[in-house]
Amino acid sequence: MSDSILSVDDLRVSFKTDDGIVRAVRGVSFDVRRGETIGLVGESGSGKSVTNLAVMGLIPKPPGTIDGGSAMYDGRDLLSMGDRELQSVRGKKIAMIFQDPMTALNPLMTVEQQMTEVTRMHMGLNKKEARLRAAEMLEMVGISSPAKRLRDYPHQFSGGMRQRVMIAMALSCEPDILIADEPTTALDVTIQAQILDLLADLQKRRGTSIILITHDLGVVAGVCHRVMVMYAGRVVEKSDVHPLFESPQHPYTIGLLESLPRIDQSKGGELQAIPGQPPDLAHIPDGCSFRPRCPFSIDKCVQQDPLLTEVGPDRLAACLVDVETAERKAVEVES
Amino acid sequence: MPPQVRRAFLIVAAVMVVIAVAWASFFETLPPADFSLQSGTDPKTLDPHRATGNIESRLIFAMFNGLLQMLPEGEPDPESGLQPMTAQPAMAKSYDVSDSGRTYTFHLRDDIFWTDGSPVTSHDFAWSWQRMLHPGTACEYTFQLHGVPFAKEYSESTVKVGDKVEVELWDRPDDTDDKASLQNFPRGTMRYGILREIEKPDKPPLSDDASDKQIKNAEADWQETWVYHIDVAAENADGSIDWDGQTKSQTFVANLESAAKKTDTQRCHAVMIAFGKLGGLETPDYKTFVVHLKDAIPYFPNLVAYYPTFPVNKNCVEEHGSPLWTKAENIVTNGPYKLQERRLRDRLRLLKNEDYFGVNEKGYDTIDFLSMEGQNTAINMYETDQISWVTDPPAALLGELIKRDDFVSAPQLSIYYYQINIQREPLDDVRVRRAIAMAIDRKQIVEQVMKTGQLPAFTLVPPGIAGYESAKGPIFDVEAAQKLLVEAGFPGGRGIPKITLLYNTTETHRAIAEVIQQQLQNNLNVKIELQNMEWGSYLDKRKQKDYEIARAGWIADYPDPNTFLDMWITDGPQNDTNWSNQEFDRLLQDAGSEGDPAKRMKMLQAAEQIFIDEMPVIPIYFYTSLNMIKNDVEGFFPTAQDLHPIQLLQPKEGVK
Amino acid sequence: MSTQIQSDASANRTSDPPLLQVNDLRVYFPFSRGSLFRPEHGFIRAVDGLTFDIREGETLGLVGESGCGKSTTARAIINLVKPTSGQVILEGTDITGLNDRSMLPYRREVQMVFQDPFASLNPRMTVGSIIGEPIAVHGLAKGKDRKLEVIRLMELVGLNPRFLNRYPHEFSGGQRQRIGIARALAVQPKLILCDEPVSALDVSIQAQIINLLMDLQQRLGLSYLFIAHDLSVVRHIATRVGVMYLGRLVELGAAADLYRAPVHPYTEALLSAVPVPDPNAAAARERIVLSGEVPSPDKQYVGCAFADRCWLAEDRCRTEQPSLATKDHAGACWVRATD
Amino acid sequence: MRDLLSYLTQRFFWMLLTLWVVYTFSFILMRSVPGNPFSSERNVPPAIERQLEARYNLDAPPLTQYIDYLVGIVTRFDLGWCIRLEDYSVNQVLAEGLPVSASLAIFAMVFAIILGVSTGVVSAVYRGTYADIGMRTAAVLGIAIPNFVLAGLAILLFVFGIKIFPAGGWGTLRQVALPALCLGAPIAAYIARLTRTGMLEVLTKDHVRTAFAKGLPKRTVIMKHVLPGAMLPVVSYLGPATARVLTGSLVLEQIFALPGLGSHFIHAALQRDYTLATGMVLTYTVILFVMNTLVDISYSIIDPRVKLQ
Repeated sequence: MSDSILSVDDLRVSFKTDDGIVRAVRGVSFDVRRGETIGLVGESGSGKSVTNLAVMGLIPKPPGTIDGGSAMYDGRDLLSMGDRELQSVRGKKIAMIFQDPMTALNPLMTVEQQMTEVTRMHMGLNKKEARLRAAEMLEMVGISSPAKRLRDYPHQFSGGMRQRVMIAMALSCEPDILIADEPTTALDVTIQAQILDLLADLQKRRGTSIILITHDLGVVAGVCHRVMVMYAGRVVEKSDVHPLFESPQHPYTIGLLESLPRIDQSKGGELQAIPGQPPDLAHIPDGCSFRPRCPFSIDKCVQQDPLLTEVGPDRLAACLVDVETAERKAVEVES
Repeated sequence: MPPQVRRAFLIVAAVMVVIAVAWASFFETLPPADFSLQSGTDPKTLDPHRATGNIESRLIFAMFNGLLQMLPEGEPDPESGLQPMTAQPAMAKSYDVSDSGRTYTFHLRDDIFWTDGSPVTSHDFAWSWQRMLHPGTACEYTFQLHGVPFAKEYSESTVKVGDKVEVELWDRPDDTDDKASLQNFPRGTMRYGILREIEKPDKPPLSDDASDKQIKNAEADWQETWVYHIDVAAENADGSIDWDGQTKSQTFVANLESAAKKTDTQRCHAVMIAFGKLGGLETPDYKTFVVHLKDAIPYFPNLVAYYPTFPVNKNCVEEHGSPLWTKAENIVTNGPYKLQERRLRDRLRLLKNEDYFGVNEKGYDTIDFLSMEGQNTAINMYETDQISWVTDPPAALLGELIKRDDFVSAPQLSIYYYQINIQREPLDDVRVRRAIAMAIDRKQIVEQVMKTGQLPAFTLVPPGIAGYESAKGPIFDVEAAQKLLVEAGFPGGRGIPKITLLYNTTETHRAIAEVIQQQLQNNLNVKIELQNMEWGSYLDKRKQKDYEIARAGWIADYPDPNTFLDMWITDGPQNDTNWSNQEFDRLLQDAGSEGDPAKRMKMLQAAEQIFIDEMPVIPIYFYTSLNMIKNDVEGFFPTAQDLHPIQLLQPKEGVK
Repeated sequence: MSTQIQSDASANRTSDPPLLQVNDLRVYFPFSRGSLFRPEHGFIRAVDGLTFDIREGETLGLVGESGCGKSTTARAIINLVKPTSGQVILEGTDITGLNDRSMLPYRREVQMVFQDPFASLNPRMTVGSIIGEPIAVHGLAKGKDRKLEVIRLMELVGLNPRFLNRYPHEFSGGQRQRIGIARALAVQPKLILCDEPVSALDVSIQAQIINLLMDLQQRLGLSYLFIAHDLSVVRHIATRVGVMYLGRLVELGAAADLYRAPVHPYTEALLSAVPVPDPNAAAARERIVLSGEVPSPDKQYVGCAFADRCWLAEDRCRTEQPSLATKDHAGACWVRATD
Repeated sequence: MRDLLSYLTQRFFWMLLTLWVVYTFSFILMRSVPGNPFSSERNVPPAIERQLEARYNLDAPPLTQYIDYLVGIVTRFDLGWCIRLEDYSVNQVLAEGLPVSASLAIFAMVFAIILGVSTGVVSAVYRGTYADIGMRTAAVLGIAIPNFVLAGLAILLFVFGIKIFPAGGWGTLRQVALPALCLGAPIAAYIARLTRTGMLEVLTKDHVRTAFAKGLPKRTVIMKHVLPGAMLPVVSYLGPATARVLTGSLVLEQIFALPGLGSHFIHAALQRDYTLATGMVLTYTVILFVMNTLVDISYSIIDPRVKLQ
């Protein structure tokens, strides 16, 4: 696609563990378009964080290895870049914020030191300019008296404020892409709302593309343009946000939505829980990895591992069953 | 912490480290001395009247000079290689002995000076000897001069009614109402007179459970309240006392709180025998020093060649006080070498005293007495040529070292023995003591444990004293020992309780004790329990006679059998064995006043025979002296007392 | 103060006395900081005058942001922390002052399920002994009976009894939480204090545990104090809901009422901030974004603690502390309270 | 800054209290073990023993001794005369010995820190390589081998093998080098281990991932983001390390014939030199207290979350 800024193709990542090889990401492909927010949803262990760490070249090796695929950014493959080249992309073109702002900032350095080291390196600012820039960024993310707070240490900020600092730091080089890995999970709901608003607002103003990694479908519904649902290291469904919530196509997506208690709906007896446990990534069963928990599964699911297939305009799902009619799809998938 | 502080801290820390390292790299370096030796542990003191021990004596012999000094005379003994040493002229160029052997007249040299330039005179000796004897000096060797009339009474501070006494008034420069000055010299105003009465107030009651120490202190406190009634005599212009002239009655007391105190009682430090005024020591002129003795002491020349009788400089002592006068910047000495610098635990740098009458032109100009604790350190430094004389080679290496030609070993006038508390059963039976002594194979100990040429000891007095033949002690004889045990009622060792053997903790003592434990077990079926203690506790236990068998050792104070024998007289201060024998006491006393040396030696031998027959101690072996000396050093030879006059050492011809 | 009226009011509602009554519970933690010469002493008012009750068979949800004192409340109820003042009345007996021994029978009545199932299970004990331990402590069954009881409990919470001799680390998060629940159930309690029981679990597993808890409640007639920060979950499971802010209850009422028509502005803001998994609904909802963060509980407020962040705050809110009325559904707010 | 001042005052008072307790304790302890300072093989007549005791105030009742001596220390910093080393006052002994011990300790510590930290960092960064394994083995040995054994090996190697260092004595940089190495080596080994573990721990921290994500080069991340955090345990170890250096120097000063305080300590204790022993114990207490205070301050400066309490 012409307006895609990052395209990841068939990314595969595995880790060596005592239990065997854990195949954390098994052929993930997606595009990030300019100015959009793409949501990456999945439970813990679904491979959503690993995907993005791999793109950033932050997979610890060993034990991790990138078994294949590419991540094209600006005509270059991030996965085959050398350290030096990668450093010029990280933080400058693609920035990242993490789940726990308590630990993601260096407790021994002032906010100023941490913020200015990015801009001084990537933008070549001198000390003074970098400080001004940092203050400007703090102001932008809604921290009052920024010049003064620059001299503070992370522990002197509250959780929400720290996440603002992280965002300010990530955005200070005006990156093309911001990867937000569970940015609000550790925060209280009222603070979560503030941060999500802030992200949405910043994106509107600056046009940064955001990859939002989360397990919370509510968050996705609120801020994302497009959504990818991941399960066991694979993307199982990919869609614009509205159609996904209106008519989810993959049984796992359906299960997730139905298992959620809703604040805006009154109590309706039992939740529709997804039975069973997520698979052990070191021992993924043959066929569809969701099959053991799937209410729609058919014989074919045992033998065939479904690939993402078009199920509608700009919609893909990896399922052999037409969930609406609970019949086998007409579209034959090559085995 | 604001970030500026943190940055500043880093800088400050870095600067501090740099300063610290720079400071630590700054050394006050001394140029190397011409000759260095292992001195051993740091000397406790350089005051000849306070010092004890080998390390101190070596230094004092180098820095001070007595009336006489021990120097080599004659050819080395062909058998042992020992170089005979005799007391030869030093500060005194000659001396006369009266026919009775009780008066020694020393003629001092004219060319003898203190390092402050003043001449050494007979008054220096008289004053120094009195200082040495004064209880306040607390010299441990006062007994060496006990032969001089009233010296013993003076040093022990005992007086009785009718004595001619001296009174030191409470007006030393540092005296206060609360506390006596710690400096005994200069002394307060002296009064002399005849003691007429000692008025003792009632003794304050003491609780029954008072400790020894409390009893001792109470006794001493009580004595301070005694009021002395003295007829004070006038002092003549020449310093002599007009004992028979007009007197004035006066009372003195040490503690003014005393109940017996009169209105005109004067406070004094002590009332002691007027030793200085009773003619024991005479100084007819500056260069003549006369010593009167109660009895003839054949070995008296040896005593005045020993360092406790060496003179110290009165001005120096009185000006700086004790112990400050011994500081390198203060000390005034009269020996072949003088102290240039003293660094604690590092070294004493001695400089050749060019004004010394007998200066050895070829001798070393500077000598370092290096303080070092480790035996291995010394040998390491010796091997790397940092020092030239090792005085205490490591026991573990002796087996190797003994084969080398720079290793000098010789029998020494000292003995290693086990002493017995003869009040403990079954050791109260002399047969048991002798049985034990006879069941110990000394040969095995010296050959397998010590390995450095020590001699098995069967008697108390080591060989090597001219004119003396030791008594015969029981030799190693298991059968005879077993027979003795049968006689004593312990056939086959049956009935003998476990006997405890006490020693202070060192590797060698343990090894010896273990061998003996084994031998007694095998030979007599006597069970020994080993008990080791660190030095202080061990001494305490020994002194309180709370032991059964204890290891001990003795080094001759002077080359005469007496030094080994007189410690065992009844109630002698070193006699911790409870052993007492009147015949022995009498023989020693008679020998003390015997003018004929040969007869005297016979009497001493008889005493030793009694001693060894009674066996309150079991001799184990006679020590050997062990030294390593570089081959390029001349003037070093083995001697029985391990004395090596430092002024005789010099580089070999052609060696620089 | 509404304390004594509260208990009267609850007595009016049902003939039976409530299972658990909490009266004016306070838990203050003293702190001292500053220097030797200028010491600062004070209290962290973790729980500051809490009054509520739990009736048999109901679930009282307790919601609020981190640091509001929800967990401390639960811990104070079972005496894991000592209450500074107030009463905890279990079936008519005040258990606050009891020592460990006299507490024992009540420990059986009230059990706790924790947030982090892994941290609360001894890693060196098998599942069987973890579940069997409270049975042994309370002397409920021995030997084979105990084993049978453990097996029954495992089946009850949906664990395969085959796993009896496995260790906690061999289980997934959801299964561990089941073990925790089985352990709580082992002594047949009447009340279970659930402290964030599902917040560490994945979404799909979370639903399983909620279903299990609700199922058990029906079958065993349990009462729950359900503490969570996830308002959606609480809405689903709770009969009544209390909202806490800085150690105080700011609103208490039946779940349906409270979610439909919150009284306290804080509740309102909290509810509006919860994301909804429906883009259309999300777009349609009006979100009240609160400024600032939850202040530290070491400060003592004269007026309403929420006044600083409240868009409705009046002068009175800053000078006088509002109290919780004794109605079925009430909020502690000067502006909204309409009585 | 005011925090720091009040902290220092507070620590100072604590130190005084500790010193008083230490003084009291050592006073009682020393007098309750058998033997007395004047024990020697040759028994001393009572009159002389009493004179000796009077010289050191030992004839006074224990309480008077306790108070008099304490008053002397407090009002005049006068620790009295050594009993066994009688030409010296305790103050003079300290004045002569302390600089030597301090200088040795400084070299040992600086050496230990530089060597320990650098090998620790290298070992952590190149984890799993031969360099790492070699360093870890060396560290284990360094920690396990006692000082005196190490000194023996060092002497064999550097004194008799390649003859670059003298066997003992004091006065030149070359003479201090070997003992400082032996004294510092076990501490260097421990610091290396602490640094390595600290580095590895910090490397797994989220903020390090943040730093990498910011595009910082590895070296910058290691030096700026990992090392300071990894230094925290090292800094806290400096307190115990000082104690270790002090105790270690007891042995090494003896082996290398250094005129430091170390052997005084042993002698004072063994010979019942009450005054010297007390002086030594008090000095060591002060040193340890000061060092621990410095460590606390450093720690709180490095880690802004820590408040001086």
